[in-house]
Amino acid sequence: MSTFYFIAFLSIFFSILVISAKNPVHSILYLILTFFTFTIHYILLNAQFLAIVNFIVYMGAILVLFLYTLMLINLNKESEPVKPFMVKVAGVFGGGILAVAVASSLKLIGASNPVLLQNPDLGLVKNLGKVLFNEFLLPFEVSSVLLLSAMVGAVLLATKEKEPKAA
Amino acid sequence: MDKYIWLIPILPLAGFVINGLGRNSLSKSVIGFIGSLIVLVSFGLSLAVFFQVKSTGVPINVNYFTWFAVGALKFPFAFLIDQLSAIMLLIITGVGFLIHLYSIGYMHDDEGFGKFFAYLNLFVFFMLLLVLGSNYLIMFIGWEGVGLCSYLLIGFWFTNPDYADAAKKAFVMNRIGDLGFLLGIFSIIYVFGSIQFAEIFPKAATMKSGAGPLLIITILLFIGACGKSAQLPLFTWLPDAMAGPTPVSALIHAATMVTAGIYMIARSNILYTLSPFTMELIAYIGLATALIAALIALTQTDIKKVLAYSTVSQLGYMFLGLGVGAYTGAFFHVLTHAFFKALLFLGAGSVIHAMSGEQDMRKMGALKGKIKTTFTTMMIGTVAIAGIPPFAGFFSKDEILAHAYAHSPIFWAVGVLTAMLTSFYMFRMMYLTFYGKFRGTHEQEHHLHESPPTMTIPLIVLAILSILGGFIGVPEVLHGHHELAHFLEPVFHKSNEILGEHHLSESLEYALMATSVVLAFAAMAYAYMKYAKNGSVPVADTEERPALTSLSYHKFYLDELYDFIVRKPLDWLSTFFYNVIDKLGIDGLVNGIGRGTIETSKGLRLLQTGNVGFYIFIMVLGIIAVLLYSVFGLTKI
Amino acid sequence: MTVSILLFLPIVAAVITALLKNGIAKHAALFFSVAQLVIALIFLSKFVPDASTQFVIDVPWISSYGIYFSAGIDGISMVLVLLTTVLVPLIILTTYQHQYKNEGAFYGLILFMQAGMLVVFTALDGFLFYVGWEAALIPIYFICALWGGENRIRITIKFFIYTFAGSLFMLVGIIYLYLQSPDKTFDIHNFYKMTLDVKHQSWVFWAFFLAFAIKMPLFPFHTWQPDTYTEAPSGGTMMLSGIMLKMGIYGVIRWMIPNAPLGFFHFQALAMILGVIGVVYASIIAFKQKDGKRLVAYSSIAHVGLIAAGIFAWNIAGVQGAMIQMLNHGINVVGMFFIWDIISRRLNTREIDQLGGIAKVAPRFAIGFLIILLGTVGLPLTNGFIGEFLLLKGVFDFSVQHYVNLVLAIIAGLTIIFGAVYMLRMYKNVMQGETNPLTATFADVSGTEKFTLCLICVLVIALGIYPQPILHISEAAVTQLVNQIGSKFTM
Amino acid sequence: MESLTNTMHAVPLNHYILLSTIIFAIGVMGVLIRRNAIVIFMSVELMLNSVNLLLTAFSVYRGDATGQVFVFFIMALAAAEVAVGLAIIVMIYRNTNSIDINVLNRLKW
Amino acid sequence: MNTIIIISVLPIVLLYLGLYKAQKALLPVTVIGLLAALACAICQWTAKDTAAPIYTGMLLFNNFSVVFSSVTIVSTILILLLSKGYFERISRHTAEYYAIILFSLAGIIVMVSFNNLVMLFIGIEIMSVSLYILAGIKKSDFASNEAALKYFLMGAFSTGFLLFGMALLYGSSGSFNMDAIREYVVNHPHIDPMFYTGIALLIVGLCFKVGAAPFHFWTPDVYEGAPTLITAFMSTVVKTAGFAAFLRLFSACFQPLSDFWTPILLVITIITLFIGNITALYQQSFKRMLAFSSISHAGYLLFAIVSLGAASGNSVFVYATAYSIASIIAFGGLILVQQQGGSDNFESFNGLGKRNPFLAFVLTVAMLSLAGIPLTAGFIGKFFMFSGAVSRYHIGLVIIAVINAIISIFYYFRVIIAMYFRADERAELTVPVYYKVVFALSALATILIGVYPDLIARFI
Repeated sequence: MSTFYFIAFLSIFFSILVISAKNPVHSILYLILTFFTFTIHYILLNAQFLAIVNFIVYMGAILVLFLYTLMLINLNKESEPVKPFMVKVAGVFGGGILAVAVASSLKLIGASNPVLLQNPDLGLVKNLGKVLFNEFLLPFEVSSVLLLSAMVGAVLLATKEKEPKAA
Repeated sequence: MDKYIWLIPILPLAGFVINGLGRNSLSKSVIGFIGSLIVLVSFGLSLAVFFQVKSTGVPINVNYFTWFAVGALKFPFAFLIDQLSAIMLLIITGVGFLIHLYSIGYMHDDEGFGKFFAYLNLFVFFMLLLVLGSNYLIMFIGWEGVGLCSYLLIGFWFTNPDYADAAKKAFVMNRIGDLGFLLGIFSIIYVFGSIQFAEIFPKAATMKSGAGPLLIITILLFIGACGKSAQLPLFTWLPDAMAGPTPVSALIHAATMVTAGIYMIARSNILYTLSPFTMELIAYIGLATALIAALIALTQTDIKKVLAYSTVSQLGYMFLGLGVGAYTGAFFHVLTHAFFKALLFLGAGSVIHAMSGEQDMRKMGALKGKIKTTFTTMMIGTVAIAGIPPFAGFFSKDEILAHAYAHSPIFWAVGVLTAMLTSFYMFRMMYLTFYGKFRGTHEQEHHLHESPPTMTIPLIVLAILSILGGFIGVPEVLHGHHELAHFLEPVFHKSNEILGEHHLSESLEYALMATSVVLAFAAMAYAYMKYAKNGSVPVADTEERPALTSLSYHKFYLDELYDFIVRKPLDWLSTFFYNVIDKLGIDGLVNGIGRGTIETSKGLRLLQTGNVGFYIFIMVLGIIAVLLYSVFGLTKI
Repeated sequence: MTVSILLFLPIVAAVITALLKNGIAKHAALFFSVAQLVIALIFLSKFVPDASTQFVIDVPWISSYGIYFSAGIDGISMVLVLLTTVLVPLIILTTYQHQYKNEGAFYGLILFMQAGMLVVFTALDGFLFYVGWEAALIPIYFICALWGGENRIRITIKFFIYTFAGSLFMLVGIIYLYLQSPDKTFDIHNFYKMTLDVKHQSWVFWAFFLAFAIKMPLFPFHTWQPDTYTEAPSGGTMMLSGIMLKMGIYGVIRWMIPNAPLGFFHFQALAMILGVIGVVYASIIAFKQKDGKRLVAYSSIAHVGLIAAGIFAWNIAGVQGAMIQMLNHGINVVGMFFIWDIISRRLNTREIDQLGGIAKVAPRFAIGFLIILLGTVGLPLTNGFIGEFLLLKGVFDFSVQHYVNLVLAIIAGLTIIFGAVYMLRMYKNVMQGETNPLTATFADVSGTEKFTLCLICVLVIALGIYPQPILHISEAAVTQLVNQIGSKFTM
Repeated sequence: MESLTNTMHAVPLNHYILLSTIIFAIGVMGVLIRRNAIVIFMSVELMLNSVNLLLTAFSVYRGDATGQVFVFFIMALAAAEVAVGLAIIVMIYRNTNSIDINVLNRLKW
Repeated sequence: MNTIIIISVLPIVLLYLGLYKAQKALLPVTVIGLLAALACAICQWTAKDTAAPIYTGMLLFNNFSVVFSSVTIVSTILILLLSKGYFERISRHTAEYYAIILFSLAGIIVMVSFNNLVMLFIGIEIMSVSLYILAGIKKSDFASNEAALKYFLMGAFSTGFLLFGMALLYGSSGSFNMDAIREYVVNHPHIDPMFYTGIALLIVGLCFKVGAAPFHFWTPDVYEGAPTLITAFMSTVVKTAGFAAFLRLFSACFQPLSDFWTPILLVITIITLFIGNITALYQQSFKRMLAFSSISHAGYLLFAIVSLGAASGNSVFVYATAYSIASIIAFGGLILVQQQGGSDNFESFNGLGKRNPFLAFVLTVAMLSLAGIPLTAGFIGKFFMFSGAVSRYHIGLVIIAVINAIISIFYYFRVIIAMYFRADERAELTVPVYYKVVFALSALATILIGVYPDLIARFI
């Protein structure tokens, strides 16, 4: 039980570092750490498949992509102009109130049932695969459209090209 | 005879149409001929009708068609000829014919000759409609119609802006009265459910004296009469109306139209008899008008203005008569006044004609020998109006004064005073014009000439009528039979019954007559001394006058007063409403809403700063608001 | 034979006219409008003057909302159909001297507008009524904005937005009635049968009142009107003042009062007072107007105020007076604007103070002017009188019955004095007096102008001498309507 | 594995929700206070991940696998979004030599 | 279902065509493919509307879906017809552009026929991701870049909320399936507070997608910055789809809880109306004005959801159709003016009435329709919306809407005023045949629907 709270603390701690680090590269590194704590959460929840996917897709692919981009455009220094202090305060305040508002609207103050693992196999690849390829086959296939579109688009936008003759 | 009654008004209308359409194509003589002849034929028909009424004693009622109907209420186009309207018919067509005849000569050189006759015919038509109508609405058509003709004829020489103004003033002042009349009609419809005389009067006769509805009706109708018959406070248009050609002044502003108010009240006599308060009011107004107009007339220098104020004063007299219940007397005065005032105006026209258009008496004098017929006939008219027996004016005036005395000696006293003043200013006019030295230019002197026969014949006819006219109403005191009173008895029967005979002893009546006659002679003598003997002439406009004279000369500054309390404020209000309330206020508000929206737009679009951070911040605020609603709103659900 | 012929012919005519070339278009438009008049007269000859609705067409239109294309003519509609079909050819005639650029479009729009107005006057379905209402507005906006004066853009957009605003509120009112109606249709007879309580009727009343008050226009919703009338081309002004404002008045009679009688009676006094204030207020403003068209515009506000007051009095005299006065005001105001059109076309000015003495050089014109003027001030035996008489009588009866005694009637009656004041002042300054260099060369009317002017004058006098046939057309319908509402909700 | 799952047993669902909420809010704060587009984008990723965690917790709590499947789809989306987003950022950088969002204010008012 | 398949496969075909340089074939193939998709969609229409969910409850292709699929497909076809020669000016990769637009359309078809929140989510994301790309396809244009990044950042941000909301719904109801959620709402006396918060966050997410205030800020900037043709696509097809999804979700699942969410939407509607209309008033650019006007139309469309009822689907359909057609004309005109006049300010429309009477006429019809003047489709749409709102006694809301309709007249008429009443000496614009066809069809449809709305008003 205390493991959860420890990891939760780490998650929060690192995520705060993500948004407060001056150097974007540090941000990414903190983000990787945050995501790592998430992976631990998944494992705690016995969602093994997600833990793995999170590890591979997020930490492995997505964040590396971030890092790569950052390097590509050579922004790995503390060059970001900072927002005015008041804006920051307002931002933090806004975020804080948002959290409070969500929390209170969810009536989270009172006690609630603990999360019990009713089916230990729930998060296993086999089980999920069944659900995914039975019930969720259609969305799965349709997601391909999403990825395809993103792929085409990313290529389209990121490539340098010579302008055709001016319109 | 009943079958042809419609011809009486239609003939002049036909004359109007013919003369109007042919004003440029027909020759002047043809136009004059048609115009006059048509009225003459009407006169003939009127005579026939008159005698029929006289012999049978039964009013003629003819119904033509329903003019319009609304709900249960019908407004028939119908004529009623009783004793009252029969006499009026005679006055209108008779005097009308004479004046038409006169106009042929008077207007001969005017380029608007055809137009003039057309208007005159149209006037006769409307006037006939006024008296023929068997209900208030037809009367109102004529009422407004004569107002229109008056407007057209006063403004006949419209290129002169003053004349055009006078015309406008006449129309507007008449309209003020007309509003009263109109509201009176509505009240009558409301109270009696009809506008037919034949239905209203019997119903009214059963009502209590002094009943509220009657009071309102009579006052409203009286306002109408005030406008049309130039009573205080609506009389100022009449003197200005002298801007029109002189025959117009004679016909419209002396003999016929201005007496419409008296006709109307006489017609509705039963309503008034049952409304003593209104009667009292009429008497006071009439008396005040008579006195004030007479005072103004004392110092006027324009020959037509003198006559105009005299007309106002005489009309006041007639109202006094109505007010004290002397319906017959008032109507008698209408009749005689039609004769001598028409005569005087036509005579004045003849003078002006002779003087090549000059109207200022200060520029005249010593015309006695030059234009003899005119002088003689005018003198007859003057004597008649001054109330010197046995001329027409004496009898009618006397009857009114006798009733006034019976009502209240003070009325009588003021009446006699007015009569004295009348005598004075009329003779003043005569002496200034015909006696003394000639004060005009040589040019004018050279052109002095008597008018052509078409003009003098009407003068002579009217002069004869002015002499003899009084004898149809010789009172019993003077051993007469008062034919007129007997003839009109059916009309005023009810009223006379209610009012009762006035009881003055014979000796008292003689004394009253004697007093007024003596005073009239005295005034005449004074005028003679002052103007004929001493040859005194009113001072020129540039010179100072004594205060009282000046007050009279300037008509008690009534025009200025009206200007100050009515016209100026209205004009100011007009500008104020337009510039301040309409443009600044209402429109400003409307435009302000539009402008405000655009200003808001200017401000609101700045919200779109282009900064993503800001956008997201506002979004977050929105989300927080929604969530807060969820927190607090949920408690209610 | 149903009324649809009358409604669709002008649309077809509008399309055809719009496609024609300059020079032909105006003749075509005249031809079509006269044809329209003939058809209307045929309807009139077959019309039985009882309270029933005749020549009805009733076909489903938008079935999911219970909307029918439902129109017909009863006595009240007949008068207005006559008004429209008589005035449109007359207005086209008055514009004959103008050489509008893109003539086809101009006359096409006028004919299209006619269609819209006829729909308004015959509609028996709330939705159809609203559609016609707006369909008439669009063309007039374009007419004013395309062929208008200098400030036309600003002023016409204001006019459009203002009147559109009112009508949208009316739309809400109509929808509300529809949703309350028992069998969910927009049928007017269905609306009549409903009995909402005072509160809801008051809302409905205000929704309609705004639309109609702006359209008429009633004080204090009138400020768009003088500007628009002044800026619009004369044909547009005539369409606006001659026919279009009657849409508002008609709406009051047909839609506002019967649909929300309790609401109306609740605010009757207020409405009445607004009408009467309008009469005096606009008249007084008219005193000092310098621009002739603007003066006529204000006089129109005054007249309409009186008409409105007569209707608000809601008795037979008042409503019948309004009916006939609508027709007469249409003729007179078209005549007045025609007069000013002639003057401004010749002299390029409408400043009253710059004119004078025209009667001397143009006597025929002067006679025409005078006759129309007399009609406008309501002299007996001209058309204006009957209307004013009945209206004032209506107001009088109301004011006597409602414990204000004569006050309202007297104030409303001031119109006959004030009307004379400003009209005669205008006549004097324009026509009388001596000529000046500007007016000395004024050519008298001739040809088409003369013909048109004569036609107007004949109408002015003919309707003044014998108005009964017109009154007779609407009498039964008005009586039934007034009695029905009055008896159901006597207070 | 068994011990791990056991430790979790006592954690109330609310605490998971609270944790997700906090992380989500931190993501929002990040978006609000930073000007670097990439960092903002990362904050968004943080938000998405908090949702993932939430969904997983619900899924386990209810013993229903669909929540976890949904997470899978969210990851797919995230991948697609990152590809497109980074492409856009690169494109911007090419044109402006900056990825500061405050520079992007040509379009306004 | 075939519709989705066709529209998903079609872009791949196009990409291959692009690969083999068959540029000329792109547009015809696209249009034919879309027509086939349209035909498939229409075949699914049934008079009684008894379609059952398919694919284990993922999709429900009922009449609602048919109708909205059809209108979005038709709008897309019309917009693509305007693209003749448009993309070539931007770059050589025309095939990709068509492909991405079609991908986006595929997402939209999913959005209007979802029966599971997963499908809704995926549909929205396919659409959005494609749009992020499309907004930025003018790569060298700063405005386009800016639009893309703004849209992307804010879109991703809002997706977070959408997902959070969905997660909460799942947490409380235990399923993503709409039938299950409805079951939960109807049968549970005590609804978890989490569920309410979920609805609130879903409202936020969806309002962002449809551009309702205060989540509308991206709209003007993105619309202005994106290539005009893409803006046309966004403001018509995308907006229609957004509302269809919005309506579908709320009418299917949340109707019983309307006491909770109606006030939120009511306030949002009012703010949206005012922001959209008032801000549009002072714009100098026609394109930006259209962007704000699209916000205000979002406000009117929200009426259908605020006053949710049996007629809402039809109302949204008619309104969206009317709005789409009119917008297509407006954007088409804008493209021509922009390309040949060089500016998108109101001034560049000056004198158009004289130079290009046909163009001016159809633009006038479009503006009248947008302003909601009778005898145009826009009026019918507004009428349906107002009727719906009045039937729910939202009289105050309707009055506010009326005030806004009045304000809107002003800026729509500015175009008309510029075209007809302001003179300008510019060269006549050449209107390609494709454009003429689109304009004529759209104007005709606008008037036809305006005169006889029963044509389309009875499909749902």
